[in-house]
Amino acid sequence: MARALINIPPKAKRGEIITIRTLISHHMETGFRYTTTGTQIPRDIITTFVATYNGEEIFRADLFPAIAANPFITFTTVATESGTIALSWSGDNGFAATEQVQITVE
Amino acid sequence: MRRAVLFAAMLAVIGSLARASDLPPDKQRSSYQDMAPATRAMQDADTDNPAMLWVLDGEALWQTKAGNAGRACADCHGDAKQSMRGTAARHPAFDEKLNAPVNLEGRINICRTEQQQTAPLPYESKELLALSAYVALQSRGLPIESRDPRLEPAISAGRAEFMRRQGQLNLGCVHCHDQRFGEKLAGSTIPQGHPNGYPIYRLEWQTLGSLQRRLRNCLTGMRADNYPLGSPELVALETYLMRRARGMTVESPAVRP
Amino acid sequence: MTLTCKHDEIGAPKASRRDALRLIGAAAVGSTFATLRIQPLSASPAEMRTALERITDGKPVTAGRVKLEIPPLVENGNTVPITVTVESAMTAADHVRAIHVVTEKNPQPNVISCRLGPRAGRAMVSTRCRLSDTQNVIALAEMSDGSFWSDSVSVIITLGACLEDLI
Amino acid sequence: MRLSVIPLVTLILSAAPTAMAQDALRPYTIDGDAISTSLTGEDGDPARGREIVANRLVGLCVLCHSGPFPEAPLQGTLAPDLKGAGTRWSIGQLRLRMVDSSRVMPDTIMPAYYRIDHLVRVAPAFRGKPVLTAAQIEDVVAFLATLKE
Repeated sequence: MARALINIPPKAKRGEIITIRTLISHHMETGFRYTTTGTQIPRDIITTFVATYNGEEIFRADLFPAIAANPFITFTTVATESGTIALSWSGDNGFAATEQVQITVE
Repeated sequence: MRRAVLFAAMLAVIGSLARASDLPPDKQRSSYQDMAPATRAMQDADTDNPAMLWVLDGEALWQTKAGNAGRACADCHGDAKQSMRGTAARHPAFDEKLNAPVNLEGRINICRTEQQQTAPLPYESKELLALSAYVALQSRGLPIESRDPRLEPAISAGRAEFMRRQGQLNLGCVHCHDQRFGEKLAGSTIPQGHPNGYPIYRLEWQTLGSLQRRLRNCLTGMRADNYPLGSPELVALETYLMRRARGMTVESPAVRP
Repeated sequence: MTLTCKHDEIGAPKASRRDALRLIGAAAVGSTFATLRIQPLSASPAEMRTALERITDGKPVTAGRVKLEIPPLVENGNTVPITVTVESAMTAADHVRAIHVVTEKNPQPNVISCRLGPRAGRAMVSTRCRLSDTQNVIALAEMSDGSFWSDSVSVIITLGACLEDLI
Repeated sequence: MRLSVIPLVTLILSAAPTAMAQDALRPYTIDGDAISTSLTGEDGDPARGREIVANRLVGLCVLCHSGPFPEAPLQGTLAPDLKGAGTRWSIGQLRLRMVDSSRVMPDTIMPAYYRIDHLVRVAPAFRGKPVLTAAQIEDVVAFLATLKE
């Protein structure tokens, strides 16, 4: 179960630059660690984050093991029109999570 | 009845006077005040605080029916925003049946075994952290209380534990957290060690953790034999720490380095 | 402001609780990569250069236009807030195409690579990263004209003094 | 299953041997505020001593003390700066302060590095062992004696 915290203003003026803040629960196991008995712990991270605005990609990030657990990503976009901002995370072991937030642009 | 209350209040006053030499309330300092601005910012905004991911889980668990009784927390307690307001600020609280103080995690587990009729949640499990974070959030901004005179024996026991030297390094909690807070232990500023933000999202852990987990960190650092999670010794230490922190503002779920 | 939450099933096999606690213990020795002391593994500045060259394809990088914000003294290397901003008009003709962050001493130099464009309005990205040691961190911006700009910050990592026992 | 990270890391990180539980502490004699004779009968190695002092997981010194060894970052402020320790104290005085500083300062927070009695609730991994071995203490003492200014 992955939980996400997303902060997007529900309303914005056309042309306004809005900040999108995201936080998702994930342990981001680096793959560089070993248990005390010497067994390597396999990598298990989120590798990709994509944001779309009414279907068009507005931001994308490749994440590496150096991203802290419970990844936090903040970026900006211009509020162009009312609609849906979709955020999706994908990664190792088939991890996939998607969130959609509606925005009203006046 | 009124006399009993008065007597209890007197006991509490006497208790606090007797301990005036420990850490005077006017010297109390939350480690929030010593945190870097970036770490404070993480705690200040709920959408930046990773602990809120656990709160969301806790909020869902609060509504989830469990156990043979098929009851959710909400079935008895209703809206946690009202019913749980102040609960974390006065735990550990005295439990009459057990004749001992019970911390917030213990209280949740008593509800699970007695009311929901299901297994208690293990310490540091995602579920117990989630529920305790959700309940503790309802006390955010309230002052820590420690008034119940029945807690005095545990407070004394916890205080003794706090004061005594132990472990291979032969240190007591008191040496760092009462006598040397603000100094640097290696690169880290020594905090006063208050329980006002638990469960905390600790940057070092990269996860949420309980006060008992944190206490065990210190005991390990002292190279002392550790107390098991949930042990009466750790609950007594928690009870003393709450007395020592009385009046301080609950920050739960806080972010700490 | 909206606050949304959702459940999603992770396909990943769950590590056992004991494993998880071992990790916690290992991490608490000082930093995320503390167990690397046992199995030495870290990127060298040369590996960082290679990572940078892979990003720039050998094109020159100029210091400037990029601002990398990291607290100079970090309280714990396991969760380090970083923000990168780039001076740019962010128009169709002149904008930032990508922002990358790389480190000198982490076991793998790359931290994050972001692709953006004029729709971002501003060239700004924030995240939280892990830094295994006191080291230099470099932010790199790729402009729409193909030029590369950078900023570098030296970060001191405080190590926890008290260790965590395993349960 | 209660493995501790500390002994593991200590074992791996310390070049010098870790004291074994079966090793009885070597006897020593306190003269005034000093132990004049080497615990091992030999002189310590200041270079090895410097490594122990600078290693926060072995000597632990820099957790509390600062000193003129820049290779150890983030030094503590809980205890006196070690700069000039070799001028302030004789080798014998340094040795006693390492072995058991409570002999000269009963309220000190400095652990006794070579004492296994009168300790309470020591973790199993450290029970019956001093913080440093006799040889390590001699190395540290030899290094501290070089800190003349």
